[in-house]
Amino acid sequence: MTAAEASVIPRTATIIAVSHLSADTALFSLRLEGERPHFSFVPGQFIQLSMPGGGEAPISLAAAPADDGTIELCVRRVGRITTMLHNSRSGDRVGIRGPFGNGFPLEEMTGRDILLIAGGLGMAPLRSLLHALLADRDRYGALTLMYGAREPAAILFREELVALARRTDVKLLLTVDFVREEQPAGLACNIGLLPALLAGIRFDPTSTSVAICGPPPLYGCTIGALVAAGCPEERIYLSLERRMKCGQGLCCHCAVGDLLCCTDGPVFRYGDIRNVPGAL
Amino acid sequence: MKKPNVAIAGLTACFGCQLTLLDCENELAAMADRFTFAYFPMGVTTRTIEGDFDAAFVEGAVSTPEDLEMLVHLRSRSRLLIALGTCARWGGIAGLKNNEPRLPLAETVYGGDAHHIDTFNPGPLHRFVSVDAAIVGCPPEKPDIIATLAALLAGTLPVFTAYPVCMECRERENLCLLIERNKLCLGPLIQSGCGARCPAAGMVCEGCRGPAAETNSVAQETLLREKGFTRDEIASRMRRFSWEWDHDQDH
Amino acid sequence: MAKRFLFNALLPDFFEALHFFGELHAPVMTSDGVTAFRPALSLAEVRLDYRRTLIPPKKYLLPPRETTLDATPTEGYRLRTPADKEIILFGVHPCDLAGIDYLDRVFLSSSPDPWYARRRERFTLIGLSCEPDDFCFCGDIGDNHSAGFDIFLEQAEDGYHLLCGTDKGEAILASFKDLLHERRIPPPHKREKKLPPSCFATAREGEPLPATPMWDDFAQRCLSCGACSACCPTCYCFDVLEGGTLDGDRAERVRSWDNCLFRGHGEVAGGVNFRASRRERFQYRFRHKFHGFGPQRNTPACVGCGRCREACPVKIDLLDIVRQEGTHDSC
Amino acid sequence: MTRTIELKPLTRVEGHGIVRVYLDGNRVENVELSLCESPRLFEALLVGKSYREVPEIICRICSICSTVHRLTSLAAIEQAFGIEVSPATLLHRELILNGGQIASHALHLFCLVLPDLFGVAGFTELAEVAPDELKLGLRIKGAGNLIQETIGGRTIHPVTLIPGRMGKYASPNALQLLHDTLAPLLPKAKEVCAIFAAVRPLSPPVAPLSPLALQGKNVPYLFGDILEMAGENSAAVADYRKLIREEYVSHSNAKTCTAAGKVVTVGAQARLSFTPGLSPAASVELAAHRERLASADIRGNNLAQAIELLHAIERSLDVIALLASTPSAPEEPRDFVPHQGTGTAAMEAPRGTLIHSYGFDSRGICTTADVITPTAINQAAMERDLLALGRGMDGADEAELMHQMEMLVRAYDPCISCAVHLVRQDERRGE
Ligand SMILES: Cc1cc2nc3c(=O)[nH]c(=O)nc-3n(C[C@H](O)[C@H](O)[C@H](O)COP(=O)(O)OP(=O)(O)OC[C@H]3O[C@@H](n4cnc5c(N)ncnc54)[C@H](O)[C@@H]3O)c2cc1C
Ligand code: SF4
Ligand code: SF4
Ligand code: SF4
Repeated sequence: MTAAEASVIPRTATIIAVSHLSADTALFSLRLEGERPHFSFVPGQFIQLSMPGGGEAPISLAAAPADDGTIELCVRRVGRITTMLHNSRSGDRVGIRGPFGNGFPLEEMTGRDILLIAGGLGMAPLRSLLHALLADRDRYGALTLMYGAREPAAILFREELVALARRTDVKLLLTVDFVREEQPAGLACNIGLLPALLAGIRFDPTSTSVAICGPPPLYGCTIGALVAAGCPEERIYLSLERRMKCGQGLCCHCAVGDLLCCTDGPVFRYGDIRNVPGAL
Repeated sequence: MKKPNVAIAGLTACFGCQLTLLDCENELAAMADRFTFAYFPMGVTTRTIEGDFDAAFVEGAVSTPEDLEMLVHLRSRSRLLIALGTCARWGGIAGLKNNEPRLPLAETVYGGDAHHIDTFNPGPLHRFVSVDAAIVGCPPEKPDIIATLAALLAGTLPVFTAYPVCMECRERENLCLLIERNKLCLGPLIQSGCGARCPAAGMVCEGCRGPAAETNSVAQETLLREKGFTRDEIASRMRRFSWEWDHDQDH
Repeated sequence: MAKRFLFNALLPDFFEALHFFGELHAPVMTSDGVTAFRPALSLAEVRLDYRRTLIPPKKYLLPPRETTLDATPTEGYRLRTPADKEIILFGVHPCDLAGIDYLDRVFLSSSPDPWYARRRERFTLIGLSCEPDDFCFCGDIGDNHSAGFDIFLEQAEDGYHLLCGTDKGEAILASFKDLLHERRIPPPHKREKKLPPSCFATAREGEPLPATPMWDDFAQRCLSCGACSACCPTCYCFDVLEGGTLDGDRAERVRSWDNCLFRGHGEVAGGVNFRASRRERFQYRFRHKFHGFGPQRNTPACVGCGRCREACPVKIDLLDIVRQEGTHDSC
Repeated sequence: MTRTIELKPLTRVEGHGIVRVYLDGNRVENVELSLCESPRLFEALLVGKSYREVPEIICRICSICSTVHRLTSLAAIEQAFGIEVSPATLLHRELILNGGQIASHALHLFCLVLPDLFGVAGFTELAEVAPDELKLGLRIKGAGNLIQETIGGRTIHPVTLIPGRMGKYASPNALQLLHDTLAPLLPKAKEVCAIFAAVRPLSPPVAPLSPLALQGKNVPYLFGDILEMAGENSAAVADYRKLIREEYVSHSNAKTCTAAGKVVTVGAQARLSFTPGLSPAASVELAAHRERLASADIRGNNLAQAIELLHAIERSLDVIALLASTPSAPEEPRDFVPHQGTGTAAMEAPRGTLIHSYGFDSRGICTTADVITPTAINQAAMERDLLALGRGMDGADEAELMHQMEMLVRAYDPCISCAVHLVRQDERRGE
């Protein structure tokens, strides 16, 4: 099989574990079949997940690359393919193509303070970045994770967040839009939107790199505050969602200006897309 | 693999949608093998609706109390309810005079006996119950029925292209009857999936698959008016199979 | 001097002999009265003086609908290899050659698309010079005249000058020695330019889109019928659909033509649409056609064949925007 | 004490029907056949529509008979406007009519009736107990559908059948394909006759038919302009109202019909009881079974259908050959101006005589529409036979009684969805 063919034919992967994170979101661990199960990628990259008989959906890699080739996907049930995945069990087989996209520029982040801003499912690609940063913790300065969810029950990766909150070398700030029930034990949580949270923290804008991922409205309201605070536009990284079919820059559904989200992105420097109408 | 239990039933209809299923001559054996047709009066002698269904395919519009009773009955027993055909999805041919009251229409046909007949203006299924998926067409295309059954086996529902008939018509390199012959072709407004069957046979699209996901009916009407068709003619054609036109201008 | 001239009287023999090299297709008139590339047995069927076909030759390389992958529970996904068929396409005009050249750049780049590549390898292009009509404007789009053919027939009064673009073309011509004669090849004549020269300037510099009320006018009139992109030699955007089979075990993945003017083109799960209005979709199309995306950025894709203007039921012409820009600039 | 048992719904028939049997003790007192299809008011839908729209709308009255409905409506429209169509158009129409006949008869015999012969519930089980027979039936049915698809542009609700001409004429390649599909089926169709000739009803006989069918001079089988009743009371199609009377009965949404005051039967068996000009092979079969068909009650109908199936295949092959030998230069659309008038036409649908009658105003807008369908004509006979069967099976096991009743109804090959219609009131008053 040529390299070009390999990039269009999904490889078979087996679901080895499923853990439910919230009412509609679950973490799926997959292992690739075959002789070279190792799967290397950069945090922020995504794969095309195939459900046989259903089709493909782009899904972010939600953990750092693992030596045994295990892949983690954090998927919300929203439509056909994601429902088929949610209906699958350990041992079922799916297809994987990729990795695709550029991912976060870890080199550029080295030595700098890092601010991660995740809204809702935006936690998926940022978790992968977070894992990579923690694995090489010494190479980066202050590390802050700001994470907003709709309500306490929708907070993903609770146990990991509890562990994170105990660490002294990471600052964790959580917020929820509203509260309906008891707050989950062990997690201090604000109530309100992420921009409000942002206004309350102190950071050195010139030495900080920011990575943001979340629903479309999140970008507008956080970026304004960051730029106003003095963050350089080329140090703000955004992971964008677009409709995608091929993942390889052919199907032409995902252009952002004259950039293609699947190959030139999905991670963009704010400075590169600031003037593109409809980018954010 | 467990055989899915399906029901196939007709309401106010011509039975063409069910017949299309029986016209899948090459696939019928596979269907019989893969599915349990637990209720399918047209094809199998089963008189009672028993147990639950994985999917119920319902053909036809709702126009009598009995139709409604049957529909609610099937809905409450089926995990998925699938509208089979244009009557079920859009109201279809029987509703083409839904702008007129029912009783005088019935009187045209049944005269003084019309009051015996319990009937109301035919409406699509989704007016009465929730519908999970639809196969359109008057009659539907065999591949759409087969794709839906296949999707059920794969544990999902099918996706059909959402664009209008013109796209398929161009792909087939038909002569455009609207542009080249100034005929009243509804292709630009109508849900594709038939392979532009009628233009390929030299006939205009009469709209049997109902509105496409996105239509610009205002622009189409303007165009047809420019070509000399009257408002009435256009309305009569557009309402032959559906009343649910979205006249919003999206821009 | 090479023997590269074919007298009119020998054209039928030339055509006949091309059958040896593969399945011969050419522009013919269908029973509906549409000009289309179809298999042609003899030159008598071929419309040598045709203006343009309804659908460009891209249909041979990127069919409207093709099964790309098959899946089974045991073997996973498998490539469905296109049929092993050599196709000779006779009578391709320069604009269509340029269209194929553009598609080659998209699909045969660093990571070639296997289905396109396989078909392209088995595709021989025999170009034919043409006379422009009111709809076409290839003279404005650049010098595409020498791109992408294996053999090109430049019409002269009493026959055709044969140009050769590839080794494949040379090999074919080598077997036609007896039919050809010597004649000095005149320089190719230039197409007249119909648009103001500055029209494509913005395209090349990646500037923002022109502000004009035409966007709204187009958005209001467009029927979203898809004709413009189905007929465009350089529109290639596609949708991917997958379905199971009745035996319940296999699945097939299909890719089919899509159109950026369709509402669903920019829609993602949950109802978010990145190009919710028709106006935004027009601008997307304009960007793709005249500015280019990704690796094709700053390369206008339009080859000036004039199809989209002819195929549009409401006579929308994106070029109007370019034209207007031209007059603006020149003021 | 009286009680009622019901067959609800009638299964393996087209449309919604119910048989209600009123019993006094074990004695069958009365039987009602209720064609309870939801009324779609087709005649009312047509009023106010242009003559161009009429065939496109009316064919949706019924799927199995959509082709013949469309053809009959064309004939009525053409009669109203005095349009003559070309021989090529007539041949195309005859071919597609035969295609419809093949598909309908094959569907009925193999998917709806055959399960009874094997004692199973439907085609799903046939696939297990009689796969070869089912396969054969489906192959024949597919061939009939291929004719409809090729000539009509679609199997159900064909699109190319329009007033004055064909929307599209069959290409030589298409005709060749049809020939190649049908030719091998000729010997198979003889086997079909044998299958259904071997079937003898197990229940007591009911009344012999009093047949009604369309006849005409120099017209192909299934066409005609005279409504013929054995020996007596024939009427020109245009005078159908003088012969056929409809009456509303409260238990059914279709009106029952009588012809010249008699309960009549239409359909395959009725057609064969006259002297039909069948194709050679079908004539041989008919000769072999003539006596039996003449003396049988309606349960001879399935054999008659099998013979007609053979005829339809053979005749289709002839028509295909005729079409192939006449180069079909595309015909110019014939110019005609719609004008005020009425037109009435009849054709033989698979299940019997079908009549369409329309009135148009000077712009060609439909002002009156009337459709009489074979199943509506047969309704009275069906009810009569059901009662006779019930009486004849006095004391029989209830389940068996109902089973035999359903088979009896099925023998008529009823098509309930198109049966439900009625006549325009004002026209009735005018009589
Ligand atoms: C780079 C990237 C990374 C993503 N990462 C994640 C993730 O980690 N976890 C997660 O839950 N979701 C992620 N998404 C979103 C995810 O792709 C969609 O939720 C998913 O495609 C929905 O598919 P569906 O069939 O379930 O939904 P449906 O609504 O049924 O989809 C219908 C159709 O829309 C198409 N479609 C819908 N949304 C998208 C989309 N965003 N992109 C392309 N096609 C789409 C599907 O292909 C399908 O054909 C990501 C999207 C992108 C672009
Ligand atoms: S959609 Fe058409 S084919 Fe189906 S029942 Fe209705 S009228 Fe008949
Ligand atoms: S003939 Fe009708 S369907 Fe075909 S392209 Fe023209 S308008 Fe569209
Ligand atoms: S072309 Fe139009 S009328 Fe014909 S089948 Fe398709 S949607 Fe129906």
